[in-house]
This record gives sequence, C-alpha cells and structure tokens, in this order.
Amino acid sequence: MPWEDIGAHVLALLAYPGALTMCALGLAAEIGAAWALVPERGGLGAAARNTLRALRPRSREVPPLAASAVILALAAATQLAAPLNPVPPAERNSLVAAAGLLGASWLTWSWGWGRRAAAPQVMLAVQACWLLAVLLPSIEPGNLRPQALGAVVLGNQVPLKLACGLLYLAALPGLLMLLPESAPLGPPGAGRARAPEETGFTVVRALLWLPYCGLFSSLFFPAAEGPLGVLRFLLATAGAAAVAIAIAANLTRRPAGITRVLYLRLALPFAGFAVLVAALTVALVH
Amino acid sequence: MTVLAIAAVVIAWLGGAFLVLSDARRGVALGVALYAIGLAATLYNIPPAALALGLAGLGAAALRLRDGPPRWGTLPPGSTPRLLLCVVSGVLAAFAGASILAGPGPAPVRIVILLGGAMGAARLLSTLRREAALASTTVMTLALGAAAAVAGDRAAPTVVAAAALAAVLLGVLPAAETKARGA
Amino acid sequence: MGPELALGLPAAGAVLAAVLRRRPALALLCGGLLGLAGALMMALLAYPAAQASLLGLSLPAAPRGLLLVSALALGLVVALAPPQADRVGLLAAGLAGLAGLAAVAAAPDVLAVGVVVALLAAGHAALPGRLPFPTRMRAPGLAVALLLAGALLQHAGDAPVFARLSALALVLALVAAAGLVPFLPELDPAEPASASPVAWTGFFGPALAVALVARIQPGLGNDGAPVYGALLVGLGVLNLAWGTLGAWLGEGDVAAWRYSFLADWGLALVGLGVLVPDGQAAAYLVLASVLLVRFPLYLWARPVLLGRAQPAMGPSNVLLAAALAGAAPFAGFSVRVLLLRAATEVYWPLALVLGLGMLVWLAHSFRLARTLGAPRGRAAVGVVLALGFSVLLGVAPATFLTLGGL
Amino acid sequence: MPPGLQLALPALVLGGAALVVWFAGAGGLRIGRPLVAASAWLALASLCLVWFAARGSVELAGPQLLPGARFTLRLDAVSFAFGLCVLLPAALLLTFQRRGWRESGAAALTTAAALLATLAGGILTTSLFWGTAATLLLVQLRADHERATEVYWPALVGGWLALVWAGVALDITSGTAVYTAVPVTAMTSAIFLLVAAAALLGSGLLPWRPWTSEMWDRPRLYVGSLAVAVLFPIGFYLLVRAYAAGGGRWPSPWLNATLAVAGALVALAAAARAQAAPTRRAFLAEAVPGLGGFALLAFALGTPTGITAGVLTVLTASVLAALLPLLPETGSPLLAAILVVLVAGAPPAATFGARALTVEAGIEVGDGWAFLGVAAALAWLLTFAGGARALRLPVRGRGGEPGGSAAGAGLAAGILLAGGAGLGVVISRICVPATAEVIGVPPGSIGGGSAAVLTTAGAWAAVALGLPLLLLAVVPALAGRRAPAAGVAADSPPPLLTAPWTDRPARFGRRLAALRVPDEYRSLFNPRAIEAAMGRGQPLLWALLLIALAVAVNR
Repeated sequence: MPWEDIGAHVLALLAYPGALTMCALGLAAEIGAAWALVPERGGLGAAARNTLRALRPRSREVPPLAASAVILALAAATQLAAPLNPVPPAERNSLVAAAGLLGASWLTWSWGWGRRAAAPQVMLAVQACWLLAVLLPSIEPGNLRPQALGAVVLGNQVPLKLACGLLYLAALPGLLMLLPESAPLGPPGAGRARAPEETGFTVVRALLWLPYCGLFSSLFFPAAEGPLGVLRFLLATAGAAAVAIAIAANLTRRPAGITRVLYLRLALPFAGFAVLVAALTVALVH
Repeated sequence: MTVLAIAAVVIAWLGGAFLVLSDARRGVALGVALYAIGLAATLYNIPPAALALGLAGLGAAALRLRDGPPRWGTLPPGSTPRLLLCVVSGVLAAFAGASILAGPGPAPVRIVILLGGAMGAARLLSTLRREAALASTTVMTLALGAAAAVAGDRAAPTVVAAAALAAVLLGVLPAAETKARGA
Repeated sequence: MGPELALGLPAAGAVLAAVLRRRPALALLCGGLLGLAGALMMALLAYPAAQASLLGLSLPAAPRGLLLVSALALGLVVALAPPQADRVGLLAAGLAGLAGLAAVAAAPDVLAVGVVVALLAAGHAALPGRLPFPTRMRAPGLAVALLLAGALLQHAGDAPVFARLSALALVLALVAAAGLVPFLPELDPAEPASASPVAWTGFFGPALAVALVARIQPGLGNDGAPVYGALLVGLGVLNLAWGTLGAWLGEGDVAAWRYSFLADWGLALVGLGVLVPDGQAAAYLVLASVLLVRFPLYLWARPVLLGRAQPAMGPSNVLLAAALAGAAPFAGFSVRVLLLRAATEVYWPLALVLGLGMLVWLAHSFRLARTLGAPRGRAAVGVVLALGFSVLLGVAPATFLTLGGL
Repeated sequence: MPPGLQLALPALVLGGAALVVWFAGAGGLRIGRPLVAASAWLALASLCLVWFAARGSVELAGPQLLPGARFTLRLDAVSFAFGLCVLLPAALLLTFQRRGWRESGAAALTTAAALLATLAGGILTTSLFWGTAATLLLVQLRADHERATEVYWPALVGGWLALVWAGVALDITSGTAVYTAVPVTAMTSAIFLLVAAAALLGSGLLPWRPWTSEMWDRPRLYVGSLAVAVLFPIGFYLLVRAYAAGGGRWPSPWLNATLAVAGALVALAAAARAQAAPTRRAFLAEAVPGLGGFALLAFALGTPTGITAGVLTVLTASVLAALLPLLPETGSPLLAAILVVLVAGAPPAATFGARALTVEAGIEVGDGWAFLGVAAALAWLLTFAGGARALRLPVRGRGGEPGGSAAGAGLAAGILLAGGAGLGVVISRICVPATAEVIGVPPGSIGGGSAAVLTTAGAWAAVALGLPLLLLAVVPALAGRRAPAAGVAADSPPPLLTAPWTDRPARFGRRLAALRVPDEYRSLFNPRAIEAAMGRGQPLLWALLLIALAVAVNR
C-alpha cells in the first residue's frame, strides 16, 4: 500500500491546494464578487456580511448533493500545478480536474434545474467552450499534465494557447455561477439562501473559485517552485478570478438575454475557431 | 421401307392429332392407339421394344375406352388453335427430328418421339379433361420408352419394360375425378 | 436383390395399406412394418453384400441417404399426424411415394427417371383432392416432357448447343417436378396435404432432386456444366427471393408455408448449382431439413391453417420460429455456414445475395410459427422431435452427410 | 479426461443448473432463482480459478462440426476478461432480479452460451454460441413481450450472418478460422469489415437508437437487461480477436480511423439522445451505448493504451448494464449522485476511469485521433448534463415487475465505485494482459502497477486519490438516505439540444414505404398475376419461357 502517496493526496485534499486553501480563497472571492456584482447593497463590509449570512448553514443536516459536489471540487483541486502541491507532478491530470469540476457543476444543476433564471443550455455552451479550452492545448504535446502544458508558452502553440486562454476566461463567469443564467442558487450577493441545499451549493461555489481559476493558471502559465512561484500562481489565479468578476459585472448590467446571445452566438463559434486553430497547429507541426 | 417409315410417322402424327383434338373417350383412345401403332412401326428394327410398347399402347387405349364421355368428341367447336398446334408441331418435329438432331436412332423414330413428347405435353398442359390428361401422359411414357430403346443404353430393356408397364398402369387409372376426404 | 427389396417392400406396404384401409389399425401395422423393412433394406445397401441386384439396379449413396431421411419423415408424420388426418391414406400415399422415389434413385438413366416420375405424378394426381387431375398433373407432366427432351438432346450429337440445351431441359425438369418458380403449381389451401403440390415440394422433391442430380451430372460434359450450374444458381436465387418475400407479404398462411418451402429450395438449388462439395453438402442438409423439419411442421400446422384450431405464440412457437428462421444452433447454422462458404469459394457476390436473402428470411418465421398454435399430445411430441432433428442437423450435420456419402 | 476440459466447467455449471431447475420446477420444487444465482457466482469463481491456476492459455479441441469449423475453446487473458464481462453482470442480474423457475433456467442457459462465445477459439465456434445465446434470448423476450424484438432480431441475425461469412471466408483463404492460427495476411480488409459489421450490429454500436436502448422500451426489464448484459461484450471480443488475427493490427489504418470516427459518433449520438430523453428510463437506456461508443473508439486507436482502455470500458459497461435495471425508480438525491457520478462518470467511479483512459489514449496518439478524444470528452459532458436533467424526468413504471432491487443496485454501485479505486489492479491484472495477448505492449507504456494508472498522456492515482475520495463519499451516501426526494416534474423538461437528424431514419422509412410502381407498369410487378399465369400452366407461356432460356444459354 503506497501510504506515503496516500498521505500526500490526503494532505492535498484537505489542506493545500485542497479544502483549507479553497475555503480561504473562495471566501475572499465570494465577498469580492458580491461587492462587484451588487454594489447598491453597500460597501465591502456589507458584501462580506451578506456572503457570510448566505454561507451559514440552515440546519444540521448535510445536503448530500452539495456534499458530493464538494468532494469532486476537492479532487479537482489536487490536480492543479500549484507550487508546493504535495501530489507528485506525474500523477496530476487536467482531465481528472475537468471531470471533477464538471461533476460538481452538474450535481449542482441536478438540484437547481428550473430554479430562478437558470438556463441549462447556456451552462452547457459555457462548459463546452471551457472543456475545449482545457483539452485543445494538450493535443500537440500529447500530454494532459497541467504543469507540462503550462510550460509550453512559445513556438507554434502560442496562437492556440491565446485562443484557448480567451475562451477559458470567457467561460469562467458561467462556470463560477456568477451570472443569473448559470446560477440556480442566484449570483453572489443575491441574498439569503432559501433551503439547506442552497446553502450547500453556495459553499460549493465558494470552493470552486480555486480549482477553476487555479487550473487556468496551471494550464496557461509556466509553474515555478518556491515562494515566488506561489506568489505567481496566486496572482494568476486571482487575476483570472478578477477577470471573471469583471465580465460578470459587465454582463449583469446589460439587458436580460445578452448573456445567452453572447455565449451561444459568440463563444461557441469562437470555440469552433479554436478547434480550427488546433487543427492547423497539428498540421503545421507534422 | 421408307414408305413404311413415312406411313408410320404419319400414323403417329394422326394419333397425336386425335389426342389433341378429341374431348371424349373414343377419340382419345384412338389417338393413343394410332400413336402406339406408329411408334411400334418405326421401331421395327428393335422388335422387343416395338412389341412391348405397341401392345402397351394398345392396351392403354383399350382401357381408356372404358370410361369418360361415350362419344368421339373430335374437333369440337373452337378447335382451330389445337388444329394449328397439330400442324405446327408436326412440321417442327419432322424438321427437328430429320435435320437438326443426329440421334438417337433413325430419323423416323426421333420424329415420332418428338411428336409424342410435344403433342402429349401440349395436350396435358391445356386440357381440363382427366381422360385426355391420362392419355397424354401415356403417350409421353411410350415416347420415353422408345427413346430408351433407340438410345441403346445397357439398361434399355428395363426402361422399355418400365415404360410399357407405366403406360398400362396409366390406362388402369379411372377417368372419373374423386373428391377429397379428410385433411 | 437389395435394391429390388428397397423398392418393392414400400410398394407392397402401400398396396396393403390401401387394400386394408377399412381396418385402419391393421393397415397401419402392415404398411408400417413393410415400410420399416424397406427403410432397413435401404440402410443395409450401405454394405456391398446387400447391393447385389437381379435387374442391375443400384442406389447411389446420396439419394439413398435422402431416401432414408424421407422414410424417417414419413414415419414421423404418420405416427404423429393430427387427429383429423387420414393416417392410413397418408401412409399409403407416402409408401407409394417412397417406392417411387426408390425407383427414381435406382433408375439407370434420365429416361427411366422420366417414366417413374410420370407414374408417380399420375398416382399422386389421382389421389382424392379438390383440384382436377389435369391441373395437378401439369407441373410434373411438364417435367416428364422436359426429361424426355433433355435425354434426347444428350444423344442428339456432339455439338455444344445440344449439351447446353440438354442441361437447360434437365434443370427445368427438376424445378418443374419439385413445383418451384417458374413452374409454380396452383394451390388450393383446403386441398388435403397428401394431394397438394406441397407434397411434391416438401416430400417427393428432395429425394427426387438428389437422385436426378446424381443421374444428370455425369452426362453434362464441359459444355453443359456451366449452363447447368448457372441455371440452378439463378433459379435458386429467384426461388429464394420469391419464397422469402412471398412468405412475408403473401396473403394466406397456407401460401406462406408453400413460399417458405420455395425459400428452402432456393438455398438447395444454389447449393447444387455451385458445383463444389460444400454446396452439395449444404443442399443435402437443406433438403434433409425440409423433410425432417419444415414438412412435418407444415402438417402439424394444418389444423390451424384449416381453421380447426387457434394460432398462438407461446415459447415453443418462438423456438420454432427461430428454427424456421435458420438461427443457430438449428439446421440453419450448418446450412448457412456451408452455403456461404461454397458461394464465397465460387463467386463472393453470390454470398452477399444469399446473405441478404437469409436476412429477409426472418420476416416470415414468426408468421409460420404462429400457425402451429399451442401443440398438444402427438403434435407436441412431433414438434419436440422436429426441433431435435433441427438441432442435430445444425450442430452434428456430419451424421447426415456421412449417411449421404458426402 | 481430455486436456482443457476444465474450460467448459463454468458453462457446465450454468447448464447443469438450468437442467436441475427445470426438472425440479416440473416436479413442483421452485428453487429456480437461488440455484441459478448460486450457479452464476460459482461459474464466475470457477472461471477465475481455472485462469489463475493455469497461469497461461488453456485450449480444448473438440470435434469437427463442419468443414473449417472445429469446436475449440481457448482461455487466455482476452477470453478471461470478456468472460468476466459476461459473467459479472449476469450473476448480479440472476441474483437480484425476480424470475420464475422457467425463466431462471433459460437465463442460466443463455449465460452459458454467451460465456462459451467469449471462450470460443475460432470465429465459427463464436458464431455458433453467439447465435445460440441470441436465439435463447429471443425466445425469452418474445415469451415475455413482443415489444423491441423487431430491432433486436434482425440486428443480431444480421451480425451473426456477417460473422459466419467472415469465418468461412477466413477459412477459405487461410485454411483456418481459429483466432490464434490465422495467418496475418489472411485477415484482409474485406473480411475485417464483415467482423466489424458483426461487432457493430451485435453490440448495438450504431449512431441511431440501437437494440440495446430499445430493450428499455419493454414493460418489464428482466429479460432485456440480461440480453444487453451478456450480448453487449461479444462484439468487442471479436474486434479484439481481430487484432490477434491481424498480428497486432487491423488490416488497414483507414479501418481504424473509420471505426474510431464511428465510436465517437456513437458516443455523441447516445449522449444527445440521453440529454433529450423523455423519461428516466430513456436516459438510462443510453448509458451502455454511450460507453460502447467510448470502447469502440478506444479499440480503434490500436495502441496499447487504447486497447487497454477499451477492455476496461467494456468491463465497466457490463457492470453498469447490471446496475441500471436494478436501480429503484425513486427521486432520492442519492439517485442523482448515482446518475451523475456513476452513469455519467465522475471520480472516483470506474465509469470515470474508463472514459478518462479512453480520452487519454486519444490524446496520447495525437493528430486527428486526439480530436476524436476531444469529441468523446464533449459526449461525456453531454452525458453529465443529461444525468443532471434525468432526476427531473418522470419515472416510467415497470409494468408487472416490482421496481429494482436496492441491495443489488447498492452492490453494483459499490463495485463501480470501488472499481475506480481499484483501477490499477483491474488494469494491471485483467486489461493489460488482455492487451498483451493481441498486440505488443512496450514496457512502461501503461505503468503504475496496482496503485495507479500512469500513461504517457496522463495519470490517475487510483489508490492514493481514489481511496480517500471513496471514504469521503460515505458522508453524502449516509446523508442521502435521510434527505427528502427531489420533486419530479409531471412532464419532462425540454432537452438541452434538439438534434435535427433524430427523426431522419423514420422519415426515410416512411418515404420508402410510400414508393409505388407507376400504374402503367404495375402489372409487370404484380406477383399474384404472375403466379396465376404460372399456376394456369398455359403451354404458350412455358413455351415462350423455354425459348427465351434456350436463346439465353446459347448466347
């Protein structure tokens, strides 16, 4: 039994880059998002109070779907190319992260289908774009390990990585449930949760910030070890989160339906373009 | 000899014609008898076969006389196509037997065999009268026997005997239809 | 005098059964015993000692094997006939047919076959039936005429055209005698099974075909063989298509049964026509399955076909449908393997055509199986036996092939 | 005792059980279900025992059935893996599904035939047992209900005929149809196409709704689910054996490409149908075909990782095929977790491992193959979406049959969940040896031993990550038992995607049925009129026919 390996993974699951780190970064991101998306409710303090109220459990019962989603989010976090991640680099896999995040997201939807303004079609389009952004860069190197993909920043991969990076960032607001169409539990700062499961899924969203944004920095920025590497990783992750919040804030101020149009009419064709770029890249390399 | 052969062929053809053109017992029986005589005559150089088939044919003809409508029934109204069939099959059989086929046996026998086969089959396929159908089958059986005789295979006597026996047995079958019983 | 006994004992049995028909039990006993003795004689002919003949007759292995199968089939249908059926009549007609078939198998040449077929046809057409004698005589009568023509052409000269025309006439004679397309006889659904054309297709035909082929093939020559093969394959495919589609879409269940026989015959003709050992073996097995499976099942379906019983679709009917559809492990397995093999050896597109035909085959099997209703008593035993024979033909065809010397 | 007779032991156990059950049942002793269930587990145990005791391939040469068709059985890593694919789901279904004694006996016999098809050493022996299993299943299906056998029977017989043809063609060209004895050059593209057609039809690997899905339209599932469980793996068995016959490759790279595209299409089509399913049953019906698409893609890649992924996917699909019909039809949140985690495939379930390894195998090959892997990943995403929607779908009742079995579903779900954590063991002990049996596996191409799965493209820390996740999964599992059921909509929510081509086959069929011969030519194509002419036996007609044929043969 590889106890050492198991220990490393448990540490990654529960501490870094798992549960503890996810909670800390997620809480900060939730407060920031709530403040940015609903500024009329007052300043940062009010946003923090709102967020904490939304995250407070309504009952002692553990909501099963949310609990399952949390486990999958934790699994995804262990795959990040975060500096000092105890999981050996050879055992990390962006596909495992993607599957975990997709699972977490659709577990949320199995509860939230038809609630509020949630539009599953939009969510599906967003996730399709995101999945392509995660997988297309791995075609040419023939490798799914995040740090290996992040290390490829020059050469004929650049156009593809740019296209996929843009696609990834464009998808983030939807993935992080910052938009009414993608958030059955309502966007951050939407107010008190109505049901125990809703509180659970607010927690899930808080925990999703690091895996999604961290995966972005893992795939599109070269990893570096040591404190500087940690700083770079956190900056890239926070930057991705900030871009996501900015896009979401911009979209929520626009007329209803613009999000659907944007993702179905713009993001999906752009995803097709990314596939074309990937095909051209492969053709050029061989 | 040639005259005898020609006469035999003509008699056989007349037999076939009576078979095709008659709808009653006498005409049909006469047809079988004439054909048997003609056939036997053309087989004069194989006496056992001639005797067996000739007698069998006459026997079958005699047996045919015992049932069916008691008249000649020859050339009933609307027989023109049948008449035409007799002429055409006669000419074609003579042409094929004499100048196309090189065997088996001499030309007159071939012509008579072809007449038996063609006119017997044509009658069998076109009639709804049991006595006529039985007589046609008899004629075809005689033709088969004759063909075996002139083909001269090792087993020819057995086949000729079988054909003669078959002709008689076909004659034994009654002309009256029997209706179905059971499943 | 083995062949003479093999021929004479069933004939005597037929005469006795016909004479004693007023006392059915005695008629069945005598006819059965003599038929059994005839079959035993046929079996003994496998040994040289029994082959000595007074009249110089001989029974080749393949027709002899199928004669034995015919005898077995006759025993099956007489012993397990539906209650309403005239078993004595069936036995008498069957034994007479068996004697005729033995005579065909023992016939020294095509002309002799013609004589026996004429007598057999007249005897069969004279059986009490609903259609008039001449109508029932047409197809076999044409076969006799064609046999005569074929035999004449064989002796007509050395020109290739005679060989080709002879092959044509003999193949058509075979098809006409078996009552297949394009010489499909008229069918009256209410006609007694023993007197209907199905008796030719399902009982006389198989042994007749194998016997005739055994007589025809040696005399074909290099010019006749291609015509013979091509015609058999062509007519086989035609009958396969006609039979499968007709059995699927045709009106009336009796007609559907007759079509299903045509489909089987289609496979058999193709097997005979491809002129390779596997094809011959496939044809032999198809004809054996016609005798042991399809024909008895048709007889047991008669009560439903005549409206005396209700159709049904129980598990046994589904099993029968699978057997009739040629699925593994039933007779269809070995037949399909051998036939596809033979067709692939000769000309692979033919295998494709056969494969398509076999696929369309499925459509009618359930329709036929329904007409067996819910088998009870003797019919149930018969169904079990037929399925047993079908499985035997499917997984142990060697038993039958060695019987036919293949 | 002839050498290798022990190979027949598992099938004999099942066959014997069937006979005992029937005789006992006829005598009024109703011991069908328990006896057959026990025999299935015993057969599974004896298969493992024979395989692990032999430590190598074992062969049983039986009699010659037909020219070129000798009865041969062979137990090697491939047949062992596929034997498990048949026996594991069959044992679960025979144990937890309710059957009468007649049905139990028939089911045991069917399982024995299907097992023998995967143990067969040659194509013709496989076709014999495959056909037998299909026939036995047809009987059980029709005895239960006629529905959904109209697609099943033609598909199976079509596949069976294609396989028979392939077998005889192989025997003609090479003198044998025994998988391990066929010369490499004998497996031509044409013969392989026949084998592939048999595989695709037999395992229901088609872009439109296959028989494996239609089995779920039946009012009762207990026969249809067994049909899917025992017949689904056999098609893949043929594809794997084709690698052995071709010396480690299929005859042409284009065939690999074609089947890989077909696999991706099958997965996408099944996912598209799943996300548009009108009932929860209709969603579950698409789970096995979807995984089948992944397996086909994996096998078609032709690399060690691909074939390993394929074997793993078939093994996973076969357990899933047992789980789905056993699921109780409730709205419990736990069911939602099962639908998303087990059916769609999220970590640490084996369904996740199988899909992930397939996509990895595609990415590993690179070039166009990688895009097929990405397409499969998109199908995976659609399945997730469908799984989330499925909880809202109306439940279709199971007619006379009581709903699934919670215990059985629990056991099957446990196997699938544990399978993710034990993926290393499954791959290193079952899948990689099966792959090595048919193609060369370079050392280290699939590493990690029993603890993890390490390939060139990616990794899955089966024990190290899977085990903790499995332990954590206990929390929601316990919580879910007390949680209230989710509200199920009276009518199904609208589909996420409406595929424009789903109604095409039906429309094409209608158009085909509407085709008519123009009136002026109808008499030429009127079979009844032609038959009447034949029946009347007009001499002129036949004379003309004879003359025409005479002219034809003399041209």
